[in-house]
Amino acid sequence: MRDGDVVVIEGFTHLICFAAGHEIIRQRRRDLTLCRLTPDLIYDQMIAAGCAKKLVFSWAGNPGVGSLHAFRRAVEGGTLEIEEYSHFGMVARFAAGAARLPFWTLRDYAGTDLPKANPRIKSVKCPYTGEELATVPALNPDVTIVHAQRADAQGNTQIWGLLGVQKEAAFASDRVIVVVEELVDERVIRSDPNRTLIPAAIVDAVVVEPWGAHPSYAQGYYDRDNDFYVGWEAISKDRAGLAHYLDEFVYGVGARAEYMEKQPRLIERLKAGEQMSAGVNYGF
Amino acid sequence: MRDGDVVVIEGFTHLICFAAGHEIIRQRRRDLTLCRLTPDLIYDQMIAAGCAKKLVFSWAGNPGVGSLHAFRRAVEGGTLEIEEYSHFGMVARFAAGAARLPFWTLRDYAGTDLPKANPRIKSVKCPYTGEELATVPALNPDVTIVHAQRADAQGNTQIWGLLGVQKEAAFASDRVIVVVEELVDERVIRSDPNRTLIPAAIVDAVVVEPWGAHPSYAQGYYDRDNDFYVGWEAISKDRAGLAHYLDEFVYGVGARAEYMEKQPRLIERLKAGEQMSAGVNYGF
Amino acid sequence: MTTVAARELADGEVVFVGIGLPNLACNLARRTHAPNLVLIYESGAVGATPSRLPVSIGDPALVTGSLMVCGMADVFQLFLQNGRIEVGFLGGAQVDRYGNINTTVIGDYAKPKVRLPGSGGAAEIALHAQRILIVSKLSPRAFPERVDFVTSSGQRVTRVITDKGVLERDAASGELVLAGLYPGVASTDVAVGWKLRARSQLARLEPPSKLELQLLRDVLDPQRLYLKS
Amino acid sequence: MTTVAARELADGEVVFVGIGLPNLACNLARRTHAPNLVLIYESGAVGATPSRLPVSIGDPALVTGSLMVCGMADVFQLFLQNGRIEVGFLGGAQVDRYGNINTTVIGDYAKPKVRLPGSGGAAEIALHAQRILIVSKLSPRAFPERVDFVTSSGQRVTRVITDKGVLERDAASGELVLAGLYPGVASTDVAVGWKLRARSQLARLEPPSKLELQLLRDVLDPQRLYLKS
Repeated sequence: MRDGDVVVIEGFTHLICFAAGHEIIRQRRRDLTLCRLTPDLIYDQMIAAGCAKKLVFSWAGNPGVGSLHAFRRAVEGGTLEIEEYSHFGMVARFAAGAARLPFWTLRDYAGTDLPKANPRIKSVKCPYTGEELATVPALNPDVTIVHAQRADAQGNTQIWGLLGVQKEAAFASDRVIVVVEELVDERVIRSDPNRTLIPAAIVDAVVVEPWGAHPSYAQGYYDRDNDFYVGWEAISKDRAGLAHYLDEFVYGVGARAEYMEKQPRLIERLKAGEQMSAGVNYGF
Repeated sequence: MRDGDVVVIEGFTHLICFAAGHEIIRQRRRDLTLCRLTPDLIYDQMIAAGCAKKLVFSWAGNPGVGSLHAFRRAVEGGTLEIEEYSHFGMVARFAAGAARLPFWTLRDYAGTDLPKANPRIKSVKCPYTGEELATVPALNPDVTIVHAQRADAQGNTQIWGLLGVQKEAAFASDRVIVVVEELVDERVIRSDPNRTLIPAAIVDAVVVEPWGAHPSYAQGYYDRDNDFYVGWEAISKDRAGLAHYLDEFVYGVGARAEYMEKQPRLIERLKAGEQMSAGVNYGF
Repeated sequence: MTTVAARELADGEVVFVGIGLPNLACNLARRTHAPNLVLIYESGAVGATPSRLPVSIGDPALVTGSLMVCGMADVFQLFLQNGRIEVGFLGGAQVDRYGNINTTVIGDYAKPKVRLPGSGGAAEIALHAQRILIVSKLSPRAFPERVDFVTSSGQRVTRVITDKGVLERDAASGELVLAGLYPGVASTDVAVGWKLRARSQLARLEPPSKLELQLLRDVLDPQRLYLKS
Repeated sequence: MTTVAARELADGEVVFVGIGLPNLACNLARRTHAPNLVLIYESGAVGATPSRLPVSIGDPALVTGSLMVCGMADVFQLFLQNGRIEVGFLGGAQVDRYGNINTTVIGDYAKPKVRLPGSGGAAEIALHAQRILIVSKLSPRAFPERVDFVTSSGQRVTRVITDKGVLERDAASGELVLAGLYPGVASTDVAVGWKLRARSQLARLEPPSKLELQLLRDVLDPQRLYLKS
């Protein structure tokens, strides 16, 4: 990760890699272009910490709670550049990036002000029907960080539950870092190859960081920390509160293990129950 | 299914619904436009039986063996209309159909004669870079038949092993028929929702037909009948041999159960061994 | 509002569900007159039967025991753009005379007075769901003549369910008109930012039944996450 | 041919594998000098370690125990068009002076003398794999000056492995030239449909080693499905 990089930490509600975001804050990276459908608390923290020059996004709120206050202060104060799409537009940008096409076609934006706000939303004429369709440009990040439930040492990565755009973001990216709850033997991966979302061939590094997605969640490992999301409203509402949070829980800890030690009741409160899938037979 | 319909029976080597093809032959459907990446023996049989007016495809051979002789006789004799793409072109046609876009964009065909042979392969100019990219038109079949390992009574369908373009073909189609090896309780589907490829919301009918994909295969249920594929070379080489095969194994049987009864050793020869997947936890 | 929204849904329909009241309304409908409603969440969960009230659209309880979970490219391309969604729920900070919704900014886009979250999936839901239901509290400020920014188009809006009554989109003029009132509310109580016309016959919206109230309070939202009254 | 093809592969490379000799060659390379070769099949199987020699590109043995199985849209968009494939193997009924391949028709397209299977994935493999290896038996008929139909372009062809010797694509002229011979084969034995030029220094292709032969005959193809001699 370098200053000025285009960085993606994806995950739709599920598997948002807060551990990586905190490490980027601690390394005091600057001038990053941060891209995500939903900036969520992680980018709110990175914006507050001064890592971001620009934000590319489609929905910037605290789901079910309210605002991302660092984001709002930066935009309303004119200190953060933004490039804004709808969810489908962002998904399409990642799809184009993953397929290494320069653009993606979608039926969208008729009658809205989004193309006026973002001139990168253009259109193309169908060579068969003549109709005009919306386009968005490919998004090819320098680095994408994907949090996942499990991977083998080579980086063959399996995810279940909500998949977001993790696969597309990884294939669109120049460098890919996978952060997992659990490192497993290659045999576990090979026992269920349809579950593999990201192959080792595109992965540059594998990091094992249990609970690395807290306060978001990892299906089968731990629940979403809804209390923390609700609490963020008060923490982030003023600069001082947010700075205090970063001091204590980001700058103040060396690594994820310390972050967990500071919150000893998290595990008991959020650890997942068991609801195992029915197996399938891969024999022939 | 009606005479003149655009019909897709998909499945790449895996899960090719011969049971449905045979039923269409028995119902003496005519003037069908048959679409598949690999026509395989199933469309060779349907062409021989006179069901097809036109074939839309990308690779028409008997894999590892040789020719599809009924197909060759029809094309070399000028009695079958063809529309030909590459595999990627066919995949892209289904992708466009599934997304209900009129076309799909791909980087392909530069320096080849395929666009000359098929004027429906066109191009579009990227609104960002100005470069010319290839396009193919959407494929939206009237009927798609998907063979699958299991579904519930509503049609929520799970497939593992090779996935081909089954999902795209189903979503692209006006009507969808799912044929399964096994009808399972909704609870089995709900125990592993990431395994569901086709939702009940797009399925018009569910048919239970064990061994319905023979001589192709169903991962976890039975192996591919490679001997049959090798034997097809001799059966199909002349019209009489092929007609004899259809008389005995298609017209001569009322339904799939009779087809299986005629070949009592199939099950013992091809029944799958057991290699179960590791389960995953969906708890929270 | 929740019960009126629930009654808008017909059994067997495929609904794109938002979080909050729309989710409550859908689950109420499933337990009363529409047991075969198919709920699809933007996050990729299809046919969810959550064992607790989901706090976010990506709640793990929407995944466990659902019928299908797919990536978001499939949600937007194969379900939404494909035309498989019959009903979409939207809300917004501003709704205008023609049903256009603003969830982007109050004030100028380049220099916003208040920066709102933005579109999310709202732009495309509004274009691709076969009909759009808006759920929003009614006030002149929230219902201006024109929104500051059109995040999603009003073309497919059929009804707007508010805390005072229900508005409909008039097919001829394209504008929202008053169509029904809750018991005890008069037409004159319904003030918006333009001269609101009313249907000649106003529907009387039935209050929640005993069963509906019991389901909402005891089963669906016992912790009163969304039901404030 | 198989051993020569195997030796073309470097350890760790990502290879798009066809059925038949290319598959044998890849599995031989994996068991000798390139244990970390990543094999990707058009059918969607990634990192397969088949327990039997696959008869078709979609053999169930390619799935069981593989590292990943994905749909074909992902194979073509995310792997191939994305540029993740380093080596692609192709074969064909005709290969011409510039490495163009024909697997579509002999004769005129509209009135074919012989109708061949068509492109399959060959058109796009030839454009997107970083380098293309052709494996084909050599004869003047199979190597005409110009193919009847260009199914896949010769632009990225680097080497053509035949039963007589190896041809390379000359960077300057773009045409195939003779680069190496098997022991006991003379340049004059190599006849194609055009005046074939030869490198000034011809490589002497080493015959299969004892280990290679043993692996091929006893482990990889004991039933002689592909090894005829």
